[in-house]
Amino acid sequence: MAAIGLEHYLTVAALLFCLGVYGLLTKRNLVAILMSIELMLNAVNLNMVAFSRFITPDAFVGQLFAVFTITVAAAEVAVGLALIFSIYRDRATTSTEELDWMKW
Amino acid sequence: MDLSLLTTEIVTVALACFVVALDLLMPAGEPRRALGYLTLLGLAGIFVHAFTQYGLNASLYGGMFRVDDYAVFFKQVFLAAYMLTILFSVRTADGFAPYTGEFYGLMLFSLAGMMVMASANDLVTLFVGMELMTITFFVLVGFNLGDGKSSEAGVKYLILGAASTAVLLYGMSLIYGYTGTVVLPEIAARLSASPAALVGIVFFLAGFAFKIAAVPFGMWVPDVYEGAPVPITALLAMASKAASFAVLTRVFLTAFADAPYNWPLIIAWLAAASMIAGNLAAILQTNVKRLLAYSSIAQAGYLLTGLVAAGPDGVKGIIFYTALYVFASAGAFAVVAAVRDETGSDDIAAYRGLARSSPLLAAAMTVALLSMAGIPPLAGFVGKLYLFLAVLEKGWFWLALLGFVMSMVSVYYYLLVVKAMYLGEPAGAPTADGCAALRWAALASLALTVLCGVYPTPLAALASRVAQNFFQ
Amino acid sequence: MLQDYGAIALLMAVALIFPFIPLFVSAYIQTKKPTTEKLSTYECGVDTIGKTWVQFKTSYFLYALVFVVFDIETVFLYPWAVKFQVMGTFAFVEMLIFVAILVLGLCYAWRKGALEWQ
Amino acid sequence: MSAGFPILTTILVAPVLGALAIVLLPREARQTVKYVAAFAMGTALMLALYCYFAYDFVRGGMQFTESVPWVPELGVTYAMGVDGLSLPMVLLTALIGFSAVFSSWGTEERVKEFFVLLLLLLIAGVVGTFLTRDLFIFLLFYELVVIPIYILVILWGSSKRVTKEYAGMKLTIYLLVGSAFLLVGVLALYIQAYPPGERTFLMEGLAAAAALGHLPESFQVPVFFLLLLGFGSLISMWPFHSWSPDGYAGAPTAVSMIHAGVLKKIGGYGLIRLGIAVLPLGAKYWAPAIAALGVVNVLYAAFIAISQRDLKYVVGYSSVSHMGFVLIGIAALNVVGISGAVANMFAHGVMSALFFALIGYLYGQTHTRNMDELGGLAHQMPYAATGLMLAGMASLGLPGLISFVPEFTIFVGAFARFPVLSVLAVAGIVLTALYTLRLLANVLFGPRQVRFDHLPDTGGPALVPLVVLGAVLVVFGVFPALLMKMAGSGVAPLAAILDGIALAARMGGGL
Repeated sequence: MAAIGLEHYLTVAALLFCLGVYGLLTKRNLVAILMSIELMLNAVNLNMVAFSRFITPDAFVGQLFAVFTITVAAAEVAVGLALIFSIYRDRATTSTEELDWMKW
Repeated sequence: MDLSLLTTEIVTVALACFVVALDLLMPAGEPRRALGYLTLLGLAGIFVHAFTQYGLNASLYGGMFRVDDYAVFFKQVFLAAYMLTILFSVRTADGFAPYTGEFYGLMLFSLAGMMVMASANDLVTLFVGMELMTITFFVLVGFNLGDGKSSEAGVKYLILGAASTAVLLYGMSLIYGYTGTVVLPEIAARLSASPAALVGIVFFLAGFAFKIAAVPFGMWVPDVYEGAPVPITALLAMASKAASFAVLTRVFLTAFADAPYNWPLIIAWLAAASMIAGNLAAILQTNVKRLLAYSSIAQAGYLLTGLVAAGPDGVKGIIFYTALYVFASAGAFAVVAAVRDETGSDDIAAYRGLARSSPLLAAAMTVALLSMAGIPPLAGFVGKLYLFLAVLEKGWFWLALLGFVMSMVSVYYYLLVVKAMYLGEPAGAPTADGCAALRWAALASLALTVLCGVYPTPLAALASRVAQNFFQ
Repeated sequence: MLQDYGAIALLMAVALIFPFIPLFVSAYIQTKKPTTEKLSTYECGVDTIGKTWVQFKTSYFLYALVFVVFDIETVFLYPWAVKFQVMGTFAFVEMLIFVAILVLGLCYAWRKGALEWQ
Repeated sequence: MSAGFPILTTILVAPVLGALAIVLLPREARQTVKYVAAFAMGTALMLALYCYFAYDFVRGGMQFTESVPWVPELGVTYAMGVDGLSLPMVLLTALIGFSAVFSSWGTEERVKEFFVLLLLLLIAGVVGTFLTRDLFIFLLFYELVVIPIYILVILWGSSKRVTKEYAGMKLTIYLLVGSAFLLVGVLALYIQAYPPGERTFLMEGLAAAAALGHLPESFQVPVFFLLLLGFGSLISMWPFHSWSPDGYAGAPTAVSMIHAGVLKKIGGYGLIRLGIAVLPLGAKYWAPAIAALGVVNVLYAAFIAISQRDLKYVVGYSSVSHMGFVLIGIAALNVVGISGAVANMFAHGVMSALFFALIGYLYGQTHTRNMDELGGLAHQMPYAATGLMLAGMASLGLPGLISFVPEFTIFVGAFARFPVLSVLAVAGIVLTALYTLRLLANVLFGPRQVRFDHLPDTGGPALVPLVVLGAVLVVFGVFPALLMKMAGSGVAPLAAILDGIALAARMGGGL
């Protein structure tokens, strides 16, 4: 049983990412879908930080990248929730099934 | 560190803040068109100033941000796209009161994002610029609060866009992890055959295939284009696509150029699929916005062929064609905006008899569409000539043949619109004529499209100079 | 090396056990005299009316947005705070500009009435 | 550079100027529009005639040349010039364009737009393809004419068996898709001919490359096939012919005249100019196929024409059938056959234009094109009848009229190479005679029908095409040398190339 190394972090990240993708494809609730996307982004963050720690220990590029990703994710969620609100105002639902005002 | 290299970006952001602030200070009731013209003026100034940046070839922040001819050219393309768009969107923007100011402000922020993309020389900068563009577009697509379709389109764009961003980021993280750097030239130096690198490149390509709306990642395009306000649809079609191509080309020709994978083949497949699917699907459309959406998928396919050629000629083709595509789409969407504003519909039926009510708009639409189809003597023909010459040069015979045949097939659905405009009698609904600014936009697009088709030499010369960027 | 995994195992164990402790404790010390009143859903002594799922006002959402902005700002402030003596005045000015832009945003939200409780 | 007056450019510009003048006219000036159009085309015709008489047949080769670099980095040159190959075509275009203006004198609606499109884009574009020496500009003009044709058809066309929208779209898409293959072939040729830097679109330059041996047979064969697809669909070679009858049926008279008369000929012209002169080996490889398809054209189209009742369809299929002769002449790959083909293109152009002009007139008067509903019109309109007789007799190759000598020449040339096919083709003439005579009999002769008595005979403007084209039919028929001399001098330069491939060719063609 090897010491916890890069590959462990990468594995966790990959699993997290797949989890996100799974949620993205299966969930029918917009909020849940946003959460799945957050999972994917966090998987990326994990990757970044892990790489930064193990590949470039003296440069902080990876962590920097992670910070930007976090920010962007926050912005995306903010905008996303706002849009979901306006959808909700229109048709009192947050289910993707109802997003059919145009040919999907 | 020479901040003056950042002038275009800084001024754009400042202008955005200024417009928003001004909008706050203006009394609520007053019309906001002045803001639009102010924005236009500012952009014109930046456009002129950009000429002074040719030939600098400097970089900032330790090579993270390059100001080379390539970047400058694309910035000017974006600026042209935004100026034309604002020209024909002043009236649409009036409809967004009391959020007119925000409308222009957000447009400017997205423009700033594109400028950063064009100059980005490392993955982080690239990512930040791209997200600035994308997130503002999420808002802008859903900007039409009165229309449920708009917010629906916004949500769809957001979800798919965010997901594609995640995929792209995952690819970036792998590339970074494998090469230990995010700066493109260094990546090129350290990249070698490995599963990690391969997955990274593939994810990267997938993420950007979404942004440029290439099949099979471009399936969001029809809905989003249909739902979004016309000016935003136009910007998505012209500027956003152009920016993504700027990045894609730069990354693949600097970072992945020598990657030990036959990526031109993958891109060739993407291009072929986009050309076929886009054109065939467009034939079935009855809504002009959706029709233009599918045609823009096809256009992405044509542009990708330039990347397949992966050489100075190919880049030149991409650059030249991007500019022409901006000119053409500006005209087409200007007409769409006029018809939308005055008949409230985007169906082909709403275009009946346009030739009678407004010959100029009808002519502009016809020329724009035929230029997209690549009919001489319009600009599109020359553009396709450059693109397909480049791939033929590299021996991609089938791709060029497919490209030409498909563009001739596309004439079919473009002519359906032309037929409606010239053959049909005005059907009851008020016929569009557009406001003065809009007509100017249409006229400008018409003139540019014809001019670049009849005498392409100046633009082509500039393009070939810019295309040398990656190949000294 | 085993400690690495041990740490993770410990963490998980605590995470699992923790929620149960209060349950057990309460279950152990409570006195059981159930009546229908007690078993009914508790709402200030009155029976529940309508859905128990009520919506929050969107005003909360606006506050949340404004909060998120400044929350994220700190993410950038910390690394800067650690390093800014080294980077000198230029970095200081840069950060001031950054904050100024955020303040502009706050003013905007204020002027637009996002902060009034309507 | 051009020595002296740029006469060819003037031929090209005359219609354009006319159209611009028309654009400036007020919408009400319906008559003035027509006079301006007539004047512009008259000028073009005069200049074309001047070229014809001033052309030095002894010297041969490209004359009246002009050239201005246009897109230097691509090697595109605005290069003009005519030789014995293109001169007949230019003359033909001018003749037909001039007559077309008069036969569309009766246009009622959107007069202004009609003549602008007709003159500015259609005629100028067509004449441009024949005037230029630069392949790029050739393609440019060629695709330039397609869209105006579409608009002309859907706006002013007529819907009979198929709607005009369908006809227009079919025609457009056929020609454009054909041109796509053409484009790829041309670009491949352009890339292959010279290394980067010294590339050119000039036809003589490409021919020189072929002579230098830059174009191996392995390259010529597939590329010639692409060109064949493009030009073949243009010259309505079977099986790419089906746009042609529908298109003519849907199109307004003037467009049918120009299309059947001239536009089709771009296909044959291109096959000779580009196919044989630049890709002789490819031509040799495909010649038997072309000849076979040509015979199919002749017989198949003729049989269909026999079964048609609609005048325009009869003439439409007959033009498909006549193009078969041209294809056979080209496929013969010897000077005689090819010069026959060139001459026949000219002859058929004049003849079919006259046919369509008169059919258009009859349709305008009687409002029917069905030959069963017509009859005995010779009583009411002797002039029109004369014109139809001329056109009909010419189309079945009566000696003394324009197309006898060309067709005869073609057979002489073709027999040397494809004896069997030639005999079959000759059989086609019998069928031609069959449907042509039946058409004339049904329409012109038979008992006088009272319901047509009030109809006026061709007169005034409508008489112009009849006189002009009819005169050409007779004059060139009586003095065939006038025509054959041109064609001969045009084909003469090909002799060397043809001899080069003749030997193998003779062995190749035993069908």
